[in-house]
Amino acid sequence: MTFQAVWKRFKRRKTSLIALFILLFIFAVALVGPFFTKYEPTEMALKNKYAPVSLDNPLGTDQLGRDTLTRLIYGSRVSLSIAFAGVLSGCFVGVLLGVLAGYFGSWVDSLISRLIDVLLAFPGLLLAIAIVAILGNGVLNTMIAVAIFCVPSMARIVRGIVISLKNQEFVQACQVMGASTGRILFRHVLTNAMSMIIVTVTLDLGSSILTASALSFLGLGVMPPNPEWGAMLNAGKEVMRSYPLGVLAPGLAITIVVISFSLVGDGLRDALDPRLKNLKIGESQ
Amino acid sequence: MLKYALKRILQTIPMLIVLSMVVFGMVRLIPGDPVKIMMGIDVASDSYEIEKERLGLNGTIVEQYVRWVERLFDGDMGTSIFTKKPVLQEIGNRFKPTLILAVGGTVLSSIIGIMFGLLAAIRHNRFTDHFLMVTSLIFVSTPSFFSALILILIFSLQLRWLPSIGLGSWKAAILPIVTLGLTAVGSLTRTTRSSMLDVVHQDYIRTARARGVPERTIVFRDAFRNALIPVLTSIGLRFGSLLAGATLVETVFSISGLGRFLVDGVGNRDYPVVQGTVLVMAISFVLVNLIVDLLYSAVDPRIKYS
Amino acid sequence: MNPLLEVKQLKVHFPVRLKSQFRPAYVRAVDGIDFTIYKGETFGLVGESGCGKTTTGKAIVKLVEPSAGRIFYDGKDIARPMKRAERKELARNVQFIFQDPFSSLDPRLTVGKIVEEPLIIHGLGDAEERRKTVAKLLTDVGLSADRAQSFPHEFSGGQRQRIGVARALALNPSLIVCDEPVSALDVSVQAQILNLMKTLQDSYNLSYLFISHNLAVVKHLCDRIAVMYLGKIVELAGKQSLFEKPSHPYAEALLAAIPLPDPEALMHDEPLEGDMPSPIKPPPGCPFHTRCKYAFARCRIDEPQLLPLDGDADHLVACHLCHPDTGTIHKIKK
Amino acid sequence: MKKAISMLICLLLFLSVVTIQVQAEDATYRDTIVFGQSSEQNSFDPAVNSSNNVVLPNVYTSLIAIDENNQLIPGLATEWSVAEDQVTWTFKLREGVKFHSGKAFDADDCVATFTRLMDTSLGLRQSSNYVWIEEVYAEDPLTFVLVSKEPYGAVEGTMSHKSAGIVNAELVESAGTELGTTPETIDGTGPYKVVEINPGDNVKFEAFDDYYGGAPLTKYIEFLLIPDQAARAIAIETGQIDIVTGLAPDDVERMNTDDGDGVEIVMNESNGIHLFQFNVASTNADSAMSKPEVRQAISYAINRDEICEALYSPLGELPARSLLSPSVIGYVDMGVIEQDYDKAKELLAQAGYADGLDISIMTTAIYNKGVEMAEIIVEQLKGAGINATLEVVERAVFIESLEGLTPEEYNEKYGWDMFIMGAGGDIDAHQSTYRVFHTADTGTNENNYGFYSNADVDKLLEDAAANVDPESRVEMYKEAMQILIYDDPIGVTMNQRNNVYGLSENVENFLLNAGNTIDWKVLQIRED
Amino acid sequence: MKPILKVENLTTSFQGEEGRVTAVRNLSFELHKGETLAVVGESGCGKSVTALSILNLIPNPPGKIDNGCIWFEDRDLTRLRKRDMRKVRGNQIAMIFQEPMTSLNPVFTVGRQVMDSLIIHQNMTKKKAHAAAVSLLTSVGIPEPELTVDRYPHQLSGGMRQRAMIAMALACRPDILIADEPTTALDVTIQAQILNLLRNLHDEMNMSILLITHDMGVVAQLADHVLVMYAGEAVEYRKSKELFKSPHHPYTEGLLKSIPSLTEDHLVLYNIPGSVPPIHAEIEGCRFADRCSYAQPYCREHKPELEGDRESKVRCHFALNVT
Repeated sequence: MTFQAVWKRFKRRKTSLIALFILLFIFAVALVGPFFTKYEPTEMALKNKYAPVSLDNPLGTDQLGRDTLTRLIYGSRVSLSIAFAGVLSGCFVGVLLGVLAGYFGSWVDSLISRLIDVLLAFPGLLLAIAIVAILGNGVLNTMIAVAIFCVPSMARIVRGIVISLKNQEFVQACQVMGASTGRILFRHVLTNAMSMIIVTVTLDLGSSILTASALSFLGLGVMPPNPEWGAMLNAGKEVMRSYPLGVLAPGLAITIVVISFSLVGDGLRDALDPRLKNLKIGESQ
Repeated sequence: MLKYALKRILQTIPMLIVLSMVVFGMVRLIPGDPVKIMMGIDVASDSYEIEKERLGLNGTIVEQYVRWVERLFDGDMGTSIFTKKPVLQEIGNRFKPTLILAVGGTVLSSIIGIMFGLLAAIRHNRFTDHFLMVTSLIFVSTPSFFSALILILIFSLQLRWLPSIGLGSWKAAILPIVTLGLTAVGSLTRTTRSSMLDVVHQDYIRTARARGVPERTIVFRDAFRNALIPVLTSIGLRFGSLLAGATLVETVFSISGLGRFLVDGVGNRDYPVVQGTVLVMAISFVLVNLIVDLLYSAVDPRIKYS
Repeated sequence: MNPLLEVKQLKVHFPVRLKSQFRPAYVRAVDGIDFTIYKGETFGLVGESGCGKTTTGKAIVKLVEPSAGRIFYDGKDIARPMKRAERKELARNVQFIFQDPFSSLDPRLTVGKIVEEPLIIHGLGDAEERRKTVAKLLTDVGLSADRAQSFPHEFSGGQRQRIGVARALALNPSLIVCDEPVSALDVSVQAQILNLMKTLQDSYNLSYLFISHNLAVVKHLCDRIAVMYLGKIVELAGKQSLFEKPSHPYAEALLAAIPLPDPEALMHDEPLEGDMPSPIKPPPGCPFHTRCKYAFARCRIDEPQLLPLDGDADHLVACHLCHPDTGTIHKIKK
Repeated sequence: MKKAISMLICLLLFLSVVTIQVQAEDATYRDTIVFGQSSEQNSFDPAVNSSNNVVLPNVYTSLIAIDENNQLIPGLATEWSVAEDQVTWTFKLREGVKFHSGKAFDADDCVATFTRLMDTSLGLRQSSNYVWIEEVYAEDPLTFVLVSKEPYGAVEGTMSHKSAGIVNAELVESAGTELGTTPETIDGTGPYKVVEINPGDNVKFEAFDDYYGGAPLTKYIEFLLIPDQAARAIAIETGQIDIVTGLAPDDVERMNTDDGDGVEIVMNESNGIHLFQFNVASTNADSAMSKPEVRQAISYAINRDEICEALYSPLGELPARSLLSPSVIGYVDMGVIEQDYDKAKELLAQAGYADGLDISIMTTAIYNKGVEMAEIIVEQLKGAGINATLEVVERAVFIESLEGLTPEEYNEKYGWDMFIMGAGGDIDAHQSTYRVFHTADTGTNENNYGFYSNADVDKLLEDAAANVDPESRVEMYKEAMQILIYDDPIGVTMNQRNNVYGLSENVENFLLNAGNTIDWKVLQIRED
Repeated sequence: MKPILKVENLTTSFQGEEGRVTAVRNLSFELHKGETLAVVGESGCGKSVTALSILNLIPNPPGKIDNGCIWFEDRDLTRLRKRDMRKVRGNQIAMIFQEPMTSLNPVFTVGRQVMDSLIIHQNMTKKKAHAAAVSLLTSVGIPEPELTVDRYPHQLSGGMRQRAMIAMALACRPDILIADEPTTALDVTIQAQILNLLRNLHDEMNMSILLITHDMGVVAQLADHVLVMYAGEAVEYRKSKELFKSPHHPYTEGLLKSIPSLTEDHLVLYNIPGSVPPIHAEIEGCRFADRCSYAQPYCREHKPELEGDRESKVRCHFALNVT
């Protein structure tokens, strides 16, 4: 299927289209925003704490007079890079495991499937907490937690697809032709599983942002003064009555990004392969 | 039926064994000497060996594991470094609030989710459908710790209707359960809706229509019963997320539950506590899914007999 | 005539895990069959769903592992585990045409790529040569060569099946296993494909193993035919002999059950009763005795052997009725 | 519309408050007071408990008590004196005192209590405060004698400490290490007895009617654990709890200005300060921290007024004027160092860091606004050309880092140049200084957290400890402070902390001393 | 004789990705009491849509009956209120489907599904309906009906399931039975059983059967009249015996000739060249012209109508075998 065809189908869902633009906007802000901000994320103006919304401080300032918009923009870098790095690496491992289990079957499948089962026995956030418990906090460890959090569900989904693809006659046709396993896997199985993988990655990005911010909120993930959204929310909570925007801004930022990822994921699913259904979202909570 | 139940229960045993191995391995994954970590701040160095034996950390890995499992069966999960009390006893004290939250959240989200999903499916592609789907998407995408704060601001502080801390009365349970429940509404709505849409396009629904069965009966009897099967799975999985998600709610609402115990344990580097809590939570999750599996056979006759 | 493919005592058993049992049970999909395909002939394998005909075909191209038995291609045993080079060697000689023209083509590749793929795998020719080969193959199966850039979903079912045939022909094999190649097609298109296959057989010097449930199609295309029931061959004969003188009660009933497209020739016989037993627990003795109206005591305990009918080595039947005095009572395994 | 509804609700609430006020003429009192706490008691064993001073004095009383004016007053001992030898202290015990269990209190209980504390092999957390005791014995059932190894200036202060709470001698025998874990193993002479402990949630107390100071006025007290600061504020404002500690400055400010909320703020000076201590043994930047000039420069680069104004003004907290609190015996006002970037730069240049200096600062959220404070410090240091990186750690890491590491271990594992710390300590200057400022015998940071070592300070602290003359002791501590704060700084003093309580306006007789001890006996809450 | 069912100018279309697609165009036919009418054609010709249109079971959206009337007992089924339509379904007009596995609700027992129509349409008590179900199952040749009545569909074999479907359809002794490819999913021997059963039941109950199938063999075995459809249109309507003997429409002829014969040998099978035009293609002239070996330029420009007498109609400018 060509890109144009996918795009044509994707465009039809207006909500997904809007969500895509929101995400692109946020990516752009995360990428180049820091070059345009008036302040540094840690720059304080103690005399100017709890400044109301103004031109100078479009979202006001926090309890140390730091510009919330600036922090939000820098925070988008942290939150998004945790989500992307974590999900992409986790999904890579997940896809690998899923393909191995699904394609080779027998004891490889049994082994990997048991591993997946065990990982799935830890509900999302619990797994992330357990991993952070072992590794300690910090941006890198949060990424690793997010990555491991993505592995089992991705592996299970991919395993299912691979098994069903393996029984498809076009894959069997390749076997009859004497094609090598690598060729079958990469040229036929993975390319056909790709749309599902892309959709899962998109939806996982949303839930990973939730998970990472939940960890930070619990004080187990990213620590202040790093302006990660969950950490900002945690810090803002203490002064939320004096400065509600300190909670509202990161809270809404998380919500909007997660919703957008969900909608884009839905849109992609419809556009890439209308037959795929019932993908789950928001696993982490 | 009983035989099937027994078999399913037996089948979870290997799962539990592997699970226990993973949890056991957790402490070994921690960089550094677990004994030193566990001994904490104020234990003299000469008691190192004694402590090592007390923690069951002498001998080979296999011996250690066997001993650990033996102690588990005796109800010994070790002693908390921080509170100096048996972990199992501490978990016992904190299990109830978390269970109330998780069960309450599951029940609430199931009721709302199934209702939303049914309604959305019936009104497929109409305003109600879109509205409900967007609403449930917002529910699932809003971090529970964020919505909890908002709910507290509105219902506790502004309106003074409901308490914002603890789980002491049924009134106090409302906000935490609602917060937690809402996070699961989204996925249950989706599952119910897509499962219903799936089912109503099945041939047997056409057959029922061809028999002249009233539409209402078709939706609520013929279709719903079939649609319930994936929904049940989803509820089982949701229970797990709620169990873990209760951590966030417990933190915001100052509830002394398992989740906060776990987070405190992580913060205090109280590894016996982390180990025990994770194990208990994971086992509860596995058991709930076992119950869900058994419930299947009540809904889907294909499972009972095949 | 030279035997091209010899199947000897082939068995394929699949483990299945039943929810109510811990130990896996086995589906005896193919349970000890023998047949030979000669060069240039079309050998038919007929039977109802679940009789093991497709599994037999897949075992020959190594899509399933045989549990026991031998398969000789050109005198070499191909049932044993193989190295990749041997596998490729086999692929150049034996190809497969699938039943479902929709799922047998990778939806993400162009038709040209699909037909070219076997050539790439086997390193045949450079890009330009391959392009030419593909064009010729497409023309040979009755498609326009300039459609190589189209995707499978742009074709009708019959055209897709032609693409499948072209792919199978790409390596210039001697034997093609055709697994129900026309059962998913409409009658008018089915006729096109059957004619095509006949034409190609001559021009490419092919032998076919033709698997089908449709006796009329088999009769049209095949030289010799084996009738399978519950993993076993119950009758094997030349086309004429089988259709004129079906000797196994199952073959007889199968033939009688086909509704003829002729209102004057209504079915009058009582149809065969009951269903085929489960291949997980096949009945002892003759597999057909549960439905056979002629069954007698011996049929329930003693399994009949596939033996020549009235001394005709080309017409084999496995039925006690046909061989009342042969064989000994086999001990029944508990 | 929505606004109208909430206005209406507010009006109704107001009316109900008014009616209550009217009824309150002849007040009736509730039988339970709920107290919202920020952290849990780690033990109900006085020898182990290291949590706040609020809860334990409710259960146990010591030989000497402290009143709300910070004066030492008779507790379980009615009078006490030191003999000529300056080491033998005799305590006359109060008659007719009973433990919660009903057992009568006598000198044997005192002996058992202190014998236990003196025994370092038991690994009791508070034992280090009692190593100066030579022996204890009961002269008669109502006379308890304590002999110190050398003359010791802080005997009275120590005897008033919560860790000196007297435990039942019989229970010491029978409970052993279990002491203080369950209501059955808790037996004191305080006004309230423990009836229920729900770890992580709450502790319930019931009035002890035979309390020697008279029966408490309120029947039950419940300590409710609310770890979250914002949640505590909301809980007191919505009337879910009656008394609360550990409020955030912002909440205090609002409660102080907002009169309709029904919350009163009570605060007094506590005996604690915040400081950022130096890791003198740091090997960063050519061991810059070992140079007094560098440390002085850092101290001069910080604007304490600005920090206190920005963070603590609602709590009424001002820059600390010493390393001790004014309430501590031995306190001298040492003034506040004003920010002076020029001086700081000059000092840095002297030390060879004219081009700037990179340091790392550790902080943790367990101190009220500890993270924010460090964040501001980082910004302020920039003005003196010091580039600081901040590391915020969890409570556990903070505690682990103080576990008795050698300088080498510490620098390898953590490598912080400055870290947040609390100081100011206990009732007597000795307890607040010697353990933490004197050169450590062990060479580790078990007590002397920043590996600080100054021979003059050591000498002064030793002399002051052995001196029982209050006047000359104060002089010695003043001299020590001059070195510790100005000449060879041990750290950067920050704010003098206050105890801050939020009270429901129905609470009466809330009496508090600087040691953060509440007079529980008289506390009452009106019915509303 | 008045037909029991009369379809007039039925046009049904679906909303597809590329726009509206007309599946059935202007279809008219009559079904008489006691008659078996077969609607044959290849996949996509609109035969199943016709069957579903009669009972108004076209999924809407995307499908919709655009035009036409379906007369049954002087009522136009396309204009019936939903409630009245429900009273017809399963009661006067019943239907059986191709896939007995998927057409039965997996979570209810066979008996319960058989009883359903009895309870709905005849207000039977559960007990009476249960007894009726058992006798129905007996009448369709299900062994051990007392036990089977309490079994679930997945516990039955394909043939038994189709029998159960038939029992369900016949529960209220309908006037018309619509059988949509009733044997396609079954093996030959089972198909023979079901055909036999249908024939016997038809004789017994004297109902009208509308048989939808693509299998000319099945048509020959059961039908009195045949309606051949091609690309959404009826192209020929004849008595079964006549049609097989001398088809009038070139398509019918081609269809019959392309079936491999069991009784004769051919070296080469006759085949209709090309393939069915895409369903959304608008064709000016005869829709079969492109594949027709008799086609003239005239055929491509002028659309033929379905013409002829009551017993025999054909849509061809140059009908074959017409004397």
